[in-house]
Amino acid sequence: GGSGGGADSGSDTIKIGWIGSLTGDQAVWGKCESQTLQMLIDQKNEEGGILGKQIELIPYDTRGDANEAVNAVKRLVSQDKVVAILGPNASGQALAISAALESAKVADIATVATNPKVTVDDEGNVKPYNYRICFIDPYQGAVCAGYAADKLGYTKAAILYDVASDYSQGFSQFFEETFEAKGGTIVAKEGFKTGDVDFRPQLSKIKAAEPEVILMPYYYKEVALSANQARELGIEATLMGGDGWPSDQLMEMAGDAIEGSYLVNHLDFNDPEVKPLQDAYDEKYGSVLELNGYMVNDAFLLLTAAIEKANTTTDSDAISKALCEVEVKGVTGNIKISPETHNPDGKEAAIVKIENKNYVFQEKYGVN
Amino acid sequence: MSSFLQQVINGLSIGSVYALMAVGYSLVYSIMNFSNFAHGGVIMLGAYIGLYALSLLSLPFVAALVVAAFGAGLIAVVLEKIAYSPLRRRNAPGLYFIISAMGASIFLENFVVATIGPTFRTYPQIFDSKPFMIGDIALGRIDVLMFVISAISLGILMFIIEKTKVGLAIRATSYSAKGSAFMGVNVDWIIFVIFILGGMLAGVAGMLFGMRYTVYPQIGIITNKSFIAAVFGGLGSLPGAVVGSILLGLIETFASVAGYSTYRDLIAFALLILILVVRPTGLMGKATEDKA
Amino acid sequence: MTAVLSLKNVTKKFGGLTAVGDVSFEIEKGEIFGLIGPNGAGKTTIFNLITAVYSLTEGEILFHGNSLIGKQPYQIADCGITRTFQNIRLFKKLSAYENVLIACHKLANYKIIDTVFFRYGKNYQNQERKLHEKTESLLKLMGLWEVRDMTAANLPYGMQRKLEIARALALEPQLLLLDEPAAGMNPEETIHLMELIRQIRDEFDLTVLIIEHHMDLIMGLCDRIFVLNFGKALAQGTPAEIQEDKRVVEAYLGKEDDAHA
Amino acid sequence: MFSWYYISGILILTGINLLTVLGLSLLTGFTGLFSFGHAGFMAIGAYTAATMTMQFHMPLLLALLLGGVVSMLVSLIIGRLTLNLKGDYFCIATLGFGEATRLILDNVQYFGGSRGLPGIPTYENNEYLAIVVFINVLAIVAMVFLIRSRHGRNMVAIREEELASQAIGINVFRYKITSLAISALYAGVAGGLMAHYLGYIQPIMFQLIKSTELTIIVIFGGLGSITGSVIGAIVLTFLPEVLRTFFQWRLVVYGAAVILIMITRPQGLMGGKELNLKAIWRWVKRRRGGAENDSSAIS
Amino acid sequence: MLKVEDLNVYYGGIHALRGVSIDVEQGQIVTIIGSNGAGKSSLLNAISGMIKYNGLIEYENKTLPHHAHKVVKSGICQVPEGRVIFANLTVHENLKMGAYLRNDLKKIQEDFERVYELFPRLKEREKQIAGTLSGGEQQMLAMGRGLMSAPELILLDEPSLGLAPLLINTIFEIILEIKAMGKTILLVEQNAFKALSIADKAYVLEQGQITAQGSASELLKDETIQEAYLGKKNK
Ligand SMILES: Nc1ncnc2c1ncn2[C@@H]1O[C@H](COP(=O)(O)OP(=O)(O)OP(=O)(O)O)[C@@H](O)[C@H]1O
Ligand SMILES: Nc1ncnc2c1ncn2[C@@H]1O[C@H](COP(=O)(O)OP(=O)(O)OP(=O)(O)O)[C@@H](O)[C@H]1O
Ligand SMILES: [Mg+2]
Ligand SMILES: [Mg+2]
Repeated sequence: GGSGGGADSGSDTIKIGWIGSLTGDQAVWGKCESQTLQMLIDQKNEEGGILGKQIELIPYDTRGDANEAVNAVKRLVSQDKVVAILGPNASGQALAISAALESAKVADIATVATNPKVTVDDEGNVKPYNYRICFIDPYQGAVCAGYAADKLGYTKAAILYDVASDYSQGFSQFFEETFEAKGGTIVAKEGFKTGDVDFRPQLSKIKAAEPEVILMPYYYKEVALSANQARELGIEATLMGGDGWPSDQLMEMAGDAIEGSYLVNHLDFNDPEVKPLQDAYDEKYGSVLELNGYMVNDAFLLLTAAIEKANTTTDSDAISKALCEVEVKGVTGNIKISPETHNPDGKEAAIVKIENKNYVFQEKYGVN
Repeated sequence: MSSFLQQVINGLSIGSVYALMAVGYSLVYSIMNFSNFAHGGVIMLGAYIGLYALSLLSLPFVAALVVAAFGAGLIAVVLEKIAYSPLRRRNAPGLYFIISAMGASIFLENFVVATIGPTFRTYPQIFDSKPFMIGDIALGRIDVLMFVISAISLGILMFIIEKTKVGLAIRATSYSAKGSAFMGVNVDWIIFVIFILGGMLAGVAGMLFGMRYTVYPQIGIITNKSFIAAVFGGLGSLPGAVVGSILLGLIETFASVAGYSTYRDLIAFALLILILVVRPTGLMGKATEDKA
Repeated sequence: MTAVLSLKNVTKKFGGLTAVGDVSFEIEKGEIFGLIGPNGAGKTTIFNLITAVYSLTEGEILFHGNSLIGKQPYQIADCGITRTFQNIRLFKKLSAYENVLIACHKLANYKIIDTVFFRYGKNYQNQERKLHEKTESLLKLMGLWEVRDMTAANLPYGMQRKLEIARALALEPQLLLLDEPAAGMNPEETIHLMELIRQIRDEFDLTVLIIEHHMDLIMGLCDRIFVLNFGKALAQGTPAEIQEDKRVVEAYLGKEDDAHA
Repeated sequence: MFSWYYISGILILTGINLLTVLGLSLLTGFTGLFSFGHAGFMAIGAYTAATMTMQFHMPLLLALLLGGVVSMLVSLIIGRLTLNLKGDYFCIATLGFGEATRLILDNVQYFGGSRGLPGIPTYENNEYLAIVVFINVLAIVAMVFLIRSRHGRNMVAIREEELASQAIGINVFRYKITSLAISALYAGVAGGLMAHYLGYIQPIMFQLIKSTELTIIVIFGGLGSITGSVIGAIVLTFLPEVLRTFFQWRLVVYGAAVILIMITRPQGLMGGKELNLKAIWRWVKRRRGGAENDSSAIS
Repeated sequence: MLKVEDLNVYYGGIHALRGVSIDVEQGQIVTIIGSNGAGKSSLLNAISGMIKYNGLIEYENKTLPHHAHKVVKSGICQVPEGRVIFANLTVHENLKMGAYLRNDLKKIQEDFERVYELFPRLKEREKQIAGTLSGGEQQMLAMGRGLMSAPELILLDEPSLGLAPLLINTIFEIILEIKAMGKTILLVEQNAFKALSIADKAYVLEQGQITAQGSASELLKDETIQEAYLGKKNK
């Protein structure tokens, strides 16, 4: 095995690692993420690389498993000698790799790991080498609930969530808290388990509770299935969701069913500024960019800025420190990492409505 | 009341998905006496074959279903030749078959991920996606189709197994391949028949599943549920597989109705254990007193 | 002196079929007691009832005057009754040596904890040695020492039967049940086996209950014989009496048969 | 070419897998019972041990032991209910147990639900490796001692032929439950080790695929062989790492490798044989023309 | 009719048959006697194509195929040692399996009746699951099942095993009856005396080799054979 001449620190390339799911049920996102990153790196290399050095990407599959993520990180930091790592796209793996990152003093920028504890520990101390580019579950949940209550004026909400998914559980929990704080009631909260495909029993119950809005805090395959089944059962409530939704696939799978739904996203897909990225990806891989592609784009921008700022291609610790010192304008907004939380500061969520099978940007919306 | 009826229908239709998968699994189990964990993989491939038959070859529905059935049947047979038949020749115990089947299932799933890719795919719309409405109650069209097809395939299989000579030979072989060989049965042929039948069922199940839901490489995971359903009903008993599946569908549904949707599988498992404690061979499995 | 084993009105029904109906007999200590009868008469069923493989429909089985009802098969073995099986049930994939060694387990009493913490203790080592010695002596006794390392399933049929006997003896039983031990043996081997059984009885102070269809063996070996027919008692007596009994001849032995075989 | 930091991490994982596999080997390889629920026992051990060290600041070894014991107690209940089931019925029941355990953990917010439990104390790599090795050595020795005693042999007898085992006075049910309990103890301790290695646990880590992998290792190594289990755990933990550069083809190769080993060597790598000095000596002798019989699983 | 030449069978390292040659002629009863483990069953299994072998086996001047089901198709049926009945099927279904390769429904029906006539016990137990039959009943079933396939050459491996004395006589009568129908029989028996008394020709197999052969009546008188296989001098 090995990736060829790994340990040579005096080489002309600067090495960046990536970890994420290339297999397993998260592979859709992992694949897009790693491909986008490879594309960005190729572009950057054509432009001359960073600090005059070419960039080399070393991506490893974790199949969504925390143990594998730790192995992959250990291999990246000790053997491949990467200066920083991008990914993974799930909180579980991001949480498990902290210790390995710390002992090697290499930074990791998670893409869509939204669990707050990825970057801060239980006592609220920031973890020195864990960063993220996305907003966190409480934020997303709160935005979603706030928008539903304040802007859309709903008072009765139902939740259908994936018990076995950390993302889904976190999201729904914070939605529930905010929505109730704003005076709304959760009329039904039903769960399912990753891998399920039929939600009609839960939806029938939800229907009986007569909500105005149903939160669907999970990924788009389940969104499509549950939205279709909800409509089949004659449920007419508005559907809402988060950053698990945005995908062209969703339109294809559930176009009519999700018409008129709202979702919280990291950006506006129709923003002319993201067009070049979308086109480049489509041209290179012949498929549409998933959300993870946008996220990894910004993570990569942040990283290159930090490397340039630290002015080193070998000192991973310095690069890590520089991550908080730079500010870049990414496709998901202006990105400035807070030194206290290692989360992007003041990033506002984009509220998107689905109209005529299109993700129509409504407004930037933030809470607190 | 109408919501109760709606839930019964929901339960039945979930059950019929499990049933279609469980029958094929149970068929192989009843002959080979091992849990064919690769059955889910074949179902998944069946779903893809059906999808491509419809979208790339633009075949009409029925033709596509036939293609999916035969395609999956072929895959099942090839799988048998590669992964099981060498074991069979050595009279390896059931355990080894299970492991080989697991290897096959890992292989198939990831082979699809690596080649076709991990993306979800949807079937082109063939039937009106609007359900039949009986008053307030929605009855999905594909659900009805699945139910009917499960019933028909069960009927055909039962007829073959119980009434025909091949069926007799199948049952005999299931107990002792050696004994059947002594009687002039071409054991390889019997196994071929079993796997092609099981595979065809998987193909049909996969295609209908894909139409009802969606197509993705991890469809196989859902078949774990149908294995459990088969155990509910009694391993190796085909009617048992169907009864168990319907039962599981209803249990899952009414666990949600009772307000325990987050503990749904737990309730199903608890009932499974309960049933097995009372009837160690499932609802319709044969209980025989061992003779020394 | 109480009987070693007594069956009182023992009945076993399978659905509508009465495999054993109202059978009573007693076996005295040190006896070799024959159980014969046509195929399907219920002989093996009686063994299965004694060893609790089947549960009794009616009646009672006493061992040294104590009821065996409600006991599990392994508890029957604990009491001192062991058996061989008509359809051989050896530990097929293990060697002959291992088959016997396993069966010797009752001669040791160390606990699971001891195996881990007192492995090199004197007590443990002595007990293990005893098991191996016993195994060796049994295999030698049964003439299996030469084939001790062979996998049981690959042994010739006759040897498998002997191995079953060795395994049953390993528990140092008081009552040994043999179900057709000579099946598949030729007359020469049968006679040899007959002597062996007698020798075992004397050496181990055993009581033996034996089912056989080889009349030479039964008549030459048994002190008393019990004849079953259709699950019911047909006759009981010494070999000489049985051989003369018309009903037995008619139902089981056949007329011209005593000439040979 | 491989760095120690990386290798030692895999070695720790190997040790964790091995510990579970040893227990599972007793259950599957020696007693003939097939489990698809051992990830459940690992989970119970992991959550117990983690809670002990986090909430009650218990020393690591004690917490691990406690994790093992709790998992063992649960196994006694499960065993009581399911051990009378035959073959695949038992197997599916254990599958149900494993999934049910995960589902409960998903729902229990005290343990963080499906979001998992972060902040478990971790240890320096080499130090931890030493602990893992130490525990594994103990576990192997204990297991070998057990296997090579009358108790171990009785379990093998049950695997081979239940009725005959009964007939020679073996309390089949008691041995089965003992075997299950010991394997749950091992799995529980291994789960605790995993928790303190990762510093974070999440129910999804203990899903069916984990149980499956463990069983595959046992069979791969060879039923009824401790050596096989050790070799199997090492090979199959390292294999995905060696294949790491194959990206998404990795598991395709893994699946194919499993099939390949089953059809070419269905008895697994070791298949009832043990590798020890005596066996090696015999092998050497045979090579030199001596005609001695194979070494075997027990005695 | 059947010709075996220089047959060798190995089980791993064990050389179970060492260059065995036998000849069986149409309409004859040929018996093979030998002690435990001599290789008798191995010989029958080789003919049936159940195990691997080296050497030539010809049936009606054609080399026998090496697949069990093809051997049966060419008209040879074995009643195997240890019965190998289908324990999960009923008695009747077991017999039906015997006629698996036959399509002459009427004849099959007749044969059913004949088998039930030969073994009334089987008729009584028609619907019983075969696994619960007594040992002897299973032996009858195995024999009956063999007859149901209406073979030209029937290989019997210890057909009297576990049978009551009265039934043993019946079995041998049946064997003679089969012979009278013009069928050929290759018989392996522990009950060497009986076997030799009905056979035309006999072979003695010892440790995988043929050590004696000849007409059955000759062998019956042979002193060494009497001592080795008949147990005692004929009364
Ligand atoms: N579990 C069972 N279910 C139904 N019938 C049974 C069962 N066990 C035995 N029988 C029937 O009970 C009768 C007695 O059987 P058993 O095995 O005791 O006969 P046996 O005297 O040992 O005969 P053999 O000498 O042929 O071995 C037989 O007719 C058999 O078919
Ligand atoms: N599957 C096997 N593997 C290894 N050795 C075997 C196998 N089958 C038979 N043998 C050996 O081959 C030799 C011949 O066995 P076979 O069964 O042909 O003898 P047999 O004459 O039929 O004996 P019996 O009278 O006991 O039935 C024996 O030594 C036996 O141990
Ligand atoms: Mg009997
Ligand atoms: Mg033989």
